[in-house]
Amino acid sequence: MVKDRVKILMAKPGLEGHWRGMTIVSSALRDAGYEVIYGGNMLPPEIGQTAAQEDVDMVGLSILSSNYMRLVSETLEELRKNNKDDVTVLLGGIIWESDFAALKHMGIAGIFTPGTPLQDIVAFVNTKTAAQPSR
Amino acid sequence: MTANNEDQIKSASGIPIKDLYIPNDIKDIDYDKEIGLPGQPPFTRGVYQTMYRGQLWTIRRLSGFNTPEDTNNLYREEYELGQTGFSIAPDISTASGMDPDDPRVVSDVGHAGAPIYSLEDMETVFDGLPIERVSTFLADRVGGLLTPAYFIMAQKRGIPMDQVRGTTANDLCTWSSMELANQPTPHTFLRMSVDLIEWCAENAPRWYPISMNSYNPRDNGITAVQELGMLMATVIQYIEEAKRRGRVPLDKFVRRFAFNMAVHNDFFEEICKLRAARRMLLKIIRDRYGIDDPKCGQLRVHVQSSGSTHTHQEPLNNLVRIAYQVMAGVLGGAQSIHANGYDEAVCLPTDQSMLLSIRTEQIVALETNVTNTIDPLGGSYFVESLTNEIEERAWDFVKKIEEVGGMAQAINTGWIHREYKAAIIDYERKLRSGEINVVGVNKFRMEKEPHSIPIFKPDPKSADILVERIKRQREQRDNAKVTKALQNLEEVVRSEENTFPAIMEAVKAQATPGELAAIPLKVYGPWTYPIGV
Amino acid sequence: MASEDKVFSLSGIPIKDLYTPDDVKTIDYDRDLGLPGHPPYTRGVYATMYRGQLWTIRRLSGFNTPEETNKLYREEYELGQTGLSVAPDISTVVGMDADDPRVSADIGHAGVPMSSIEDVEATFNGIPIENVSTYLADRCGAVTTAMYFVMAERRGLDLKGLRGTTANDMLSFSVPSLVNQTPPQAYLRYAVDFIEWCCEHAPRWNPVSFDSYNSRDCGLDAVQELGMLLATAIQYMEEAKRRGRVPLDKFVRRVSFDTGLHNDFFEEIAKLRAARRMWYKIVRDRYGITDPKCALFRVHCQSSGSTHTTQEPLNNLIRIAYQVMAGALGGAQSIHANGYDEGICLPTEQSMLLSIRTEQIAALEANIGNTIDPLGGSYYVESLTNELEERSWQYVKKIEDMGGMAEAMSSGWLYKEYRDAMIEHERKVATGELPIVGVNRFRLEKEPYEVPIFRWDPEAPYKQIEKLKAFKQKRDKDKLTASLENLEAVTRRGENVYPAVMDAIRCNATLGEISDVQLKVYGLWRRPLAI
Amino acid sequence: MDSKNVKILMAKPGLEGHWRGLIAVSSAFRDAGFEVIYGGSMRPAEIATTAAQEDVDIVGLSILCSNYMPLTSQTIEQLKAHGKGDVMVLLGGIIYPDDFTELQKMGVSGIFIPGTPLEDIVKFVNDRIPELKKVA
Repeated sequence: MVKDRVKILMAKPGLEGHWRGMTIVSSALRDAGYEVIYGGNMLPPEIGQTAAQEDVDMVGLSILSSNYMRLVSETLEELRKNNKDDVTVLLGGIIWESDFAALKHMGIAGIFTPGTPLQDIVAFVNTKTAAQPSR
Repeated sequence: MTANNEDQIKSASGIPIKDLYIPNDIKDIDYDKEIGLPGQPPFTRGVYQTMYRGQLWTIRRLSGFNTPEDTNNLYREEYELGQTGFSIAPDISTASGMDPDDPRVVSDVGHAGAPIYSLEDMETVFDGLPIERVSTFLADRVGGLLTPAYFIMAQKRGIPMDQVRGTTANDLCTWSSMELANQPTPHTFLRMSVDLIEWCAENAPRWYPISMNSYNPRDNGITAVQELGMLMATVIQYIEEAKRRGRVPLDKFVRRFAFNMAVHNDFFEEICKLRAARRMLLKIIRDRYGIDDPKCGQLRVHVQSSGSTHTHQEPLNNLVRIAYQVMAGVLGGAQSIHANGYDEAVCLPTDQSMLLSIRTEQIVALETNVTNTIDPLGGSYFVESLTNEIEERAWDFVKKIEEVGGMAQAINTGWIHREYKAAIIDYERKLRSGEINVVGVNKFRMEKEPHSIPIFKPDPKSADILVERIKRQREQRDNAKVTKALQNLEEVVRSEENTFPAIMEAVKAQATPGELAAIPLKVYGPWTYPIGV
Repeated sequence: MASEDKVFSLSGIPIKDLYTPDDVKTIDYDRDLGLPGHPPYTRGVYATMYRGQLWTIRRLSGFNTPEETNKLYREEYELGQTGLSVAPDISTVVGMDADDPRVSADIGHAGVPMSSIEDVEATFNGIPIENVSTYLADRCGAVTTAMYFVMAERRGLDLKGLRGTTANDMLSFSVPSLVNQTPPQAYLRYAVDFIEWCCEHAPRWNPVSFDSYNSRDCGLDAVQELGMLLATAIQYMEEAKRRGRVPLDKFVRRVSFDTGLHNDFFEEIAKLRAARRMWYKIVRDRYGITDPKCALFRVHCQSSGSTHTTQEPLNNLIRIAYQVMAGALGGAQSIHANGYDEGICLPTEQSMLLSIRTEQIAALEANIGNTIDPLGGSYYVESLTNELEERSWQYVKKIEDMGGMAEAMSSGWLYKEYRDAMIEHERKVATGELPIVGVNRFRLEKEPYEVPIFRWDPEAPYKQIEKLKAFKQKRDKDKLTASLENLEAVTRRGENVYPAVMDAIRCNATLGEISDVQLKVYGLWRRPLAI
Repeated sequence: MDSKNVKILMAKPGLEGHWRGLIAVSSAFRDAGFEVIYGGSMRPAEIATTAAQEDVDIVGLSILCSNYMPLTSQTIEQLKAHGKGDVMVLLGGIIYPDDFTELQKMGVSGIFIPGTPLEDIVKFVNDRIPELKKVA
């Protein structure tokens, strides 16, 4: 699948406003050739709707506050409701290692904590993209 | 300009601190003469021209524990973590000159340091480590086994003696500040350590054969001023002894003096102490002894955060104290720094605290940008005034020591120990009255310890391993050779000759630390430690 | 003599290998430095500085529920903390009530939820607010402050004696809250309304704290931080001047500031010294205010969260220690040491205690408060102070040239600055140009140790929602509606809205209800974020 | 019996050389009126011999190294062997809380970690003067 056909929605499902991480990851993905929709702060239903309307391939979530378990599960639920449960969902932010397994079980494909080099995130997305069927 | 009140605010050394320092306070300073450029006399701003822009200080932690093998693992880890120099803390029996199977020491083997009782142990400690690339600090006892063993190891590895880099710390000041069993008298001590300096001046020109060390004295409660005075009096004592003997030209003798000081809590006082120390050494070398080679007057100093400032209560607070002390060392222009483990008032450092010590130095070096320029505080009205004030007071203390006959005599008569004792009692009084603040101890003390930390426990089996090992070594060695080497050593000690070659020979012949230590004690008798109540 | 081979401060200022008397020979001591407590205040705003009074140890804190936050404040008070500092939770920051369906997952995160006066009262239960100085990280419009004031009225206290500070600053709120916001021009209006009101009714309250902390954490350097901070202050003064309702000197007298403390030790010290001189020049030269009290750059500093690493969290304790010391050597009036674990979770009790201990050790053991401005006269520090000042003036000018801070926000320029700074930061981290110990230098494969983790209470939101619903039930509906209608009318008429805000709070209006009125009048503003 | 009739031997049974705490506590005892024999660095057997010869009431040990368990137990054994099993033994230094119980079982009456105010140590002994063997 060609990179510039891959659409990624980047969003913060909570209200918390630390958008530094989301901004730099979005820039890095765009620079790597992806089409990035920068959603900013969106509530889980909005993320589900936008993902469906824009027919994105991936959703990148950024959460810097400790309520990520609940927000992730609500977002995934909304994606399912909008028939977008096939998208790859990535999560960045302050995530405790003890929750990694549970998040992956929920359906998160990749988890990135602060200090992860941007090229590692891009490389991860590249691998996931390559694995997705061409369309 | 303004009326400066001096209402009872004093530095930790009791220097009255004004509320404000202004240009007037430094108007008498002649920049070129008293401050100057870094790398140029009087070295106030640093001993090297480029200082940390050229090379960072060495991150060097005094360490060692359990067995030579465990110590080797630790050193390898430290090397991987980015440590750039090694520093051997010997265990107590090594420092006391007793063999591990000596009934007096059994419980001390492998505690508080690395047990090194033979050349084999030394080789185990440095197994796989590139001693040609790093320098090593040996906290050796006078006439001890560490320095000869290190030299012999280097020779065996094919490193020429003139390339071996490191330091032997066996100065009067430190040694007499601790009560160790089995010690020679101060004058024996002086003689044997001067022997090593003479020998190295001729044979190991890149080795620092002595490290004038005021770290341990400082931890006995004395002030920065006393620390500095004692240190300089020690320098004078050594030079006087070399001069008396007249065997080695003085400029050659003093060229490789290293220094080791404490960094205590009072931030600016510690910075100024290091700046004043550089100027004082130069004055001693240049003005008092007429040695013009500026290399001889460079005070290259290793500093260590003061263990006595660490609290047993809330041990993580020590991480903050150590961070500030390390910063003071850096702003003071130290060449090498040991950040203590935050848990050293509780136990030997754990892996975690060791890592944090190194991290502390790395963060200062790489993240705070304080190394961007040389002597960043130079010119500060306060710092320059305080540097002068400390220097002046430290000279007074030097004079006091000279009046009692110099450092060796001051130790011999117990004069120094009376100073220590007075300092200890004064400190306790100030702690009680709240004149000194110790957070978590006499200020904001909690009823219950608020957090727990990981604890290091030494391996009780170490002693057995080492006792077995030395027994085996004694059985396997050529005992006739040992006896001969020790007899030779005794003869040399009784003569005026330099003792170091004979010690090297004895170590090569696998004499044990106890056997080595016994000889000066036999010749000169033991020393009774001059402290009491 | 001095080479400048590629050594720069964090703000890109070339740093020479050595500074000597030559570097400071153009400095006129009386004109450029002066005595502490005297113009141009380079050496400190007070004549006695820490010899007279140490900086205030003040930690921004709050979590879960008002009740639990109250417990925390009481503990902090007993541990020797001399000022309280309220971090609102996310729902409060964005101006939504706890029972708003959009916020439920965010209640009690990163701060204390304060939807109603009942929450404020629970937060300060048993704390003698007449004896403490409270900082409220309240957004423009100061609705939480109104609740605090009404609480004081209900306790029978005179507002004229109340001490504290309301953030009320548009710069800091340009960063964290992305949703439910009014446009910058509305921010400015509410902010200045509040200031005007305080001049008359709460004269000991600091009605604004210009705050560059959050902006700095977006990756700005010290020069940009200082430039934006002062440009924001100028924007407020221009607005007050335009209105002409309150004499400018009365407004300026109680202005305070809030900045970050970043890693570059001497640059941060020089930044605070330069800031004092710049503020003095703004007040005296630009606005002709001669009252010396107005020219005091009184500053609260906080260690920069963006310097903390998730890796090896105890390393942050060391970073924070140095940042705190830079604040103290720079002459800050109040300092917040972050929790070392804030890169991982909300501060635990352990990390909170260590934050306070860090400041206490700097003050009581390292003796850095023994003399005033101990670095004054240092060739390096004085040169760097001058250099920072000069570069910051240029940055202020750049902002003014585009129409001032409110315009810089509306046009999206500010967000482009943030974005560029962030991307530049990442580039430097990736190339290793900016070393971060344990992250891009000496990184370990495995985390070497664990630290205790603070766990947020997942039940907290439900408790809050229930409580708020019950509170809303109890109110006098008619009085409430009338007060909100009055607020809307006043807002539309352009009068000072604050008396109407206070009235609405007296009628038990909630934060969300008041912010709905604001949005109704001014419309929703979506941040012009750039990627 | 009051403090001036009480004899205390203060010693470091290990080889480690940190005597700061020992001096500080010894001085405090002396100032409080006790008769203090400052032994300094002494091996367990020497401590016991001195304790017997001087007929002391209390032995104060200071150990700053992690070998306090064997050193304390050896010293107490030696005291028993010299007929001084009845003296009160105090221990100061870096002692881990996990070991307190076992040390007390061994016969240590008081344990004092760094940061203990000197007056607390003196008070501890003063409060126990009636329990000392000469009274009993």
